[in-house]
Amino acid sequence: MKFQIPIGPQHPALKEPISLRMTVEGEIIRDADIRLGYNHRGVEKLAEERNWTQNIYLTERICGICSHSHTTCYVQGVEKLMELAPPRRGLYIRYLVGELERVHSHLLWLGVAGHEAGFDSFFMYVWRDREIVMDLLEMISGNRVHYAINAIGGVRRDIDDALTAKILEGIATLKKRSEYYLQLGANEPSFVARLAGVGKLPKERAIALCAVGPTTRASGVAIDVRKDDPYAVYDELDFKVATADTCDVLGRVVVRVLEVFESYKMIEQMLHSLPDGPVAVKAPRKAKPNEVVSRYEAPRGENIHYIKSNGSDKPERLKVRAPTLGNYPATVEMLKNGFIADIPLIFAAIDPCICCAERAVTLVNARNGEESITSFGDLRRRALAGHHNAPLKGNAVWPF
Amino acid sequence: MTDDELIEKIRKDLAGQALEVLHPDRRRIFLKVAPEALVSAVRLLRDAYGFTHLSTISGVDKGETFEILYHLATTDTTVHVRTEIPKSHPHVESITPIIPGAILYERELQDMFGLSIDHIPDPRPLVLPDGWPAGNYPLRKDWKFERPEEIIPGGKS
Amino acid sequence: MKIAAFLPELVRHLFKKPATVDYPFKKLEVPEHFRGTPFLRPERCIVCRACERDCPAEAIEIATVNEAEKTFRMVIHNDRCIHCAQCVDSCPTDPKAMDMDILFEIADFDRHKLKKDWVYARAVIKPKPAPPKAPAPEAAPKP
Amino acid sequence: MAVLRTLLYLVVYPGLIFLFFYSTFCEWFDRKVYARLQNRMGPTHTGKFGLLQPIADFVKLLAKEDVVPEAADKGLFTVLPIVGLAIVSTAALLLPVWNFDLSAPGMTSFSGDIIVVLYLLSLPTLILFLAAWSSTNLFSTIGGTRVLTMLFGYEVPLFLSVLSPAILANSWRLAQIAAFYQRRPLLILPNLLGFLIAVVAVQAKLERTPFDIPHAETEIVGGTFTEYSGKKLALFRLMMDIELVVSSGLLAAVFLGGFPGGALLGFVSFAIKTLFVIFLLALLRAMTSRIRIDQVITLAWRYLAPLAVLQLLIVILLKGFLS
Repeated sequence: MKFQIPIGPQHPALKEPISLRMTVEGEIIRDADIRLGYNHRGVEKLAEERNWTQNIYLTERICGICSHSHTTCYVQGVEKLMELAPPRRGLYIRYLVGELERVHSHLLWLGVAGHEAGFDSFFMYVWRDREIVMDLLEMISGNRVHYAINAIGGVRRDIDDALTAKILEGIATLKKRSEYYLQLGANEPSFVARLAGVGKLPKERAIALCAVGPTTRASGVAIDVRKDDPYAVYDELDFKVATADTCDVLGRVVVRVLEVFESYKMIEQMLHSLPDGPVAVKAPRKAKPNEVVSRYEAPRGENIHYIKSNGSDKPERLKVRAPTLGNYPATVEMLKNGFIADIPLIFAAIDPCICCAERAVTLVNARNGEESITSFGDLRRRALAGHHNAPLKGNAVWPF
Repeated sequence: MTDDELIEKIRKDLAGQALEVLHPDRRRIFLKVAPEALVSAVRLLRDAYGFTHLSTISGVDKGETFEILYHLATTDTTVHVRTEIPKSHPHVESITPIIPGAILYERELQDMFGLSIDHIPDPRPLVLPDGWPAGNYPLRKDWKFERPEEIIPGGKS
Repeated sequence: MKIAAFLPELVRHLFKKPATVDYPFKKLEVPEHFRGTPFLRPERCIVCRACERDCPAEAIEIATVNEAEKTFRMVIHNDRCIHCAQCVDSCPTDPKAMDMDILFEIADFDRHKLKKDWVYARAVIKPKPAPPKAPAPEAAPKP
Repeated sequence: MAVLRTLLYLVVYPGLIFLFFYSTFCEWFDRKVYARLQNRMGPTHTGKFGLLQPIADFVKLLAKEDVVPEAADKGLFTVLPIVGLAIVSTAALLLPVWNFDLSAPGMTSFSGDIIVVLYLLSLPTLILFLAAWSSTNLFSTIGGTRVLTMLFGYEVPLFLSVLSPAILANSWRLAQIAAFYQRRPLLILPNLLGFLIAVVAVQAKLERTPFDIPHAETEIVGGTFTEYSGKKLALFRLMMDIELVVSSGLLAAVFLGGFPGGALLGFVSFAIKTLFVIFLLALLRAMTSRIRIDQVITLAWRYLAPLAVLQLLIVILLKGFLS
């Protein structure tokens, strides 16, 4: 018997609204479809109406986890448009925050993977240790999530020696803990049984479907913008691109944990060779008409911004492609012929950060399976009517 | 292969088709082709130079025309294939048969600019809601969003 | 692969102090430069409106109360504020008229109570001995 | 007098009132241990050490709106939580905690009560399946089929492993089995393997990690309970809590030598032994990740069932050796 199960727009496995339609046969998924549009905020249109400075904070709010990657991608593009050269120290701090963000994002993901697999203890421990890096980011920037440390022409805050020592100390602890989690993740039988061989994405399909980030790297394709298109400080740093060739969720876990180790290495390198000098230069308010493509390796993969200026203090066009969108076609491929039980794991394995969409609700009539779409306004009206017609709560009978 | 060598080769291979080749920065090559030559140009880039990775497709409303940029990348460099189509006849051929990963970007382009991608395998709307009124294309410059007046009990100030 | 790989770690933590904090009763300290809520020092504000112009969330509103007496009213809508502190960066005065404190528990049932407003006369900065370089163009009020 | 005594037995101890409070205490204990194993606090503020938290949750659920899906079989949907609660409470009465006489079988302690308890413990699974099926929700339906699929996995190892100590004690009566092991405590040791198998199987019966597959929230939302709300959900949760007490009580009675010493001392040993079993269950819950339904069946039939048979073999050989 074939039937469709709707995962989303509201579902405990999804932290943000997206709709996955699964056609299943028993416990096996035969077909998958992704519907977006539940969360569309019109960022690109909005950006055309704000000035260059305001847009930093707008792009920051594209994503709550990789907030720094969007601003960095935007800011390094705008700096090219304005022909600014940020001071070395500013750049080092900017990419230091970028790597710390990668650590926090990957640890967050590792915990979520544990949670999706029902391994809540693992999730609790990983997130407890993730607090170390969150606290470091808070000390550097003054905030835990939206660091707002980027400014056009550099960064907004400097770090001193005491903070440097604290970061090094935190990284040393995290290194130890990450090693433990790598050991644990590879040794706990029930966890490995859930991850190994799940969500296969062969190398040629990963390339054809233009997947990005750890998803592709776990299929043995070594693409990493930091290596391929080394921006700012990355050609001065010594790091490896972590890959795995198992093409499954376990491979994605391994790639991410290995990347965390590379990030620790890079953070130490950056802190040890932190140049002196100012952290920012003053930026003009306007940019000459030009266009620029800015690429950044976000924790989830390649982030690309296309920015076009028209000589005013506002961009003519800002095109944002967040890495998750690039991974959706590959996700559909991975879900096919998997188990229902693996949906959250496979979907979580691309580390989804759903930042494109809107409001509509699908009602499925349980008796005849008819689907109807209700708009938000209509739902609201229904809710209000239901509320008005409902008996007064004060008269409700207390159950005992 | 350095950028200059690549540009040289592209110029030779796309002799009649490359309308303009710009090289503003390291690893950034902007190539302009006519809309008819788009598919063959992308196919050539994929097959001859290994540009298998499509980063995204950007659309820009330039008043009378739409400009579409296909951001292609290899591990060495990036090529941004640009084409311009008139607003009066906004049709462009789908590149999904060549690069399957392009499907979502093409659907997004259809939604946001109201151009039609010919022979796209899956033309359903992607990012706009189901009840979205037809003929509204948010990223066109003539589409203005009127922000509904914010109702805060007691007013804004 | 080994059975019960997690066991030693779990049992080790059984009698350890919890890592979580009993939040509403005990609080963690925020770091020194934490970005809390913005506030204005009205005696220093020269009404250049740089903060109003650069605020990404349109949370700052400056209205003229009396043109002749040069009195103004600034409202910070904390219900819109995204706590980015761009207003502090944009503020050209030295010391800054806009600043951030470390308050973060500002939630309320009524968004009106989140507003803060100041009615004040415009400050006049005395010309400094060395002419300021950067802030000068910023200080010019926007038409 | 006998009537009063029976009434006391049914309602106060070890009947409904005791069960209610003890099962909420066990839930608190389980939650607290689970939280402490994860370096968290667990329930803290409701009552001393958060002891009243499960009761507060129960009361809160009772006060919540009760929604019955339009397409559901309303009668069945409503009656199932009550029937389920009744079944597990009945099973609890059969535990040899108080008021049993070894020589004279009575209403609550008779030859074969171990089988009756096991069957009464199987029924909640069917109740859950019916509840899932009658709510017509897609996620519930999947949850329901998973409940039944899992039943075929853990039931056989559980029965085999629980019955082997009974065979050694040569009795089908819980009180007598317990008395046998109280007399010869060393004979508890040969049943250790069976005890471990039974703990794993009970974990599966109670649908706790790694076997929380029927209501795996990240996969199928609430699974069996997706459509349940308010009072009905409260009753179901209470049912699961009491099932936890009964199953751990059963394991304690069969494997750990029962609860000797009359009302007071018996209660103390009951508490200690059940809490020990619940601690093991909590540890197992903290230690593992949820496995897939096919992996449950593989685990049960490839490892648990053969090991249970091995345990049976050991017991039979031992019995021959002893006699």
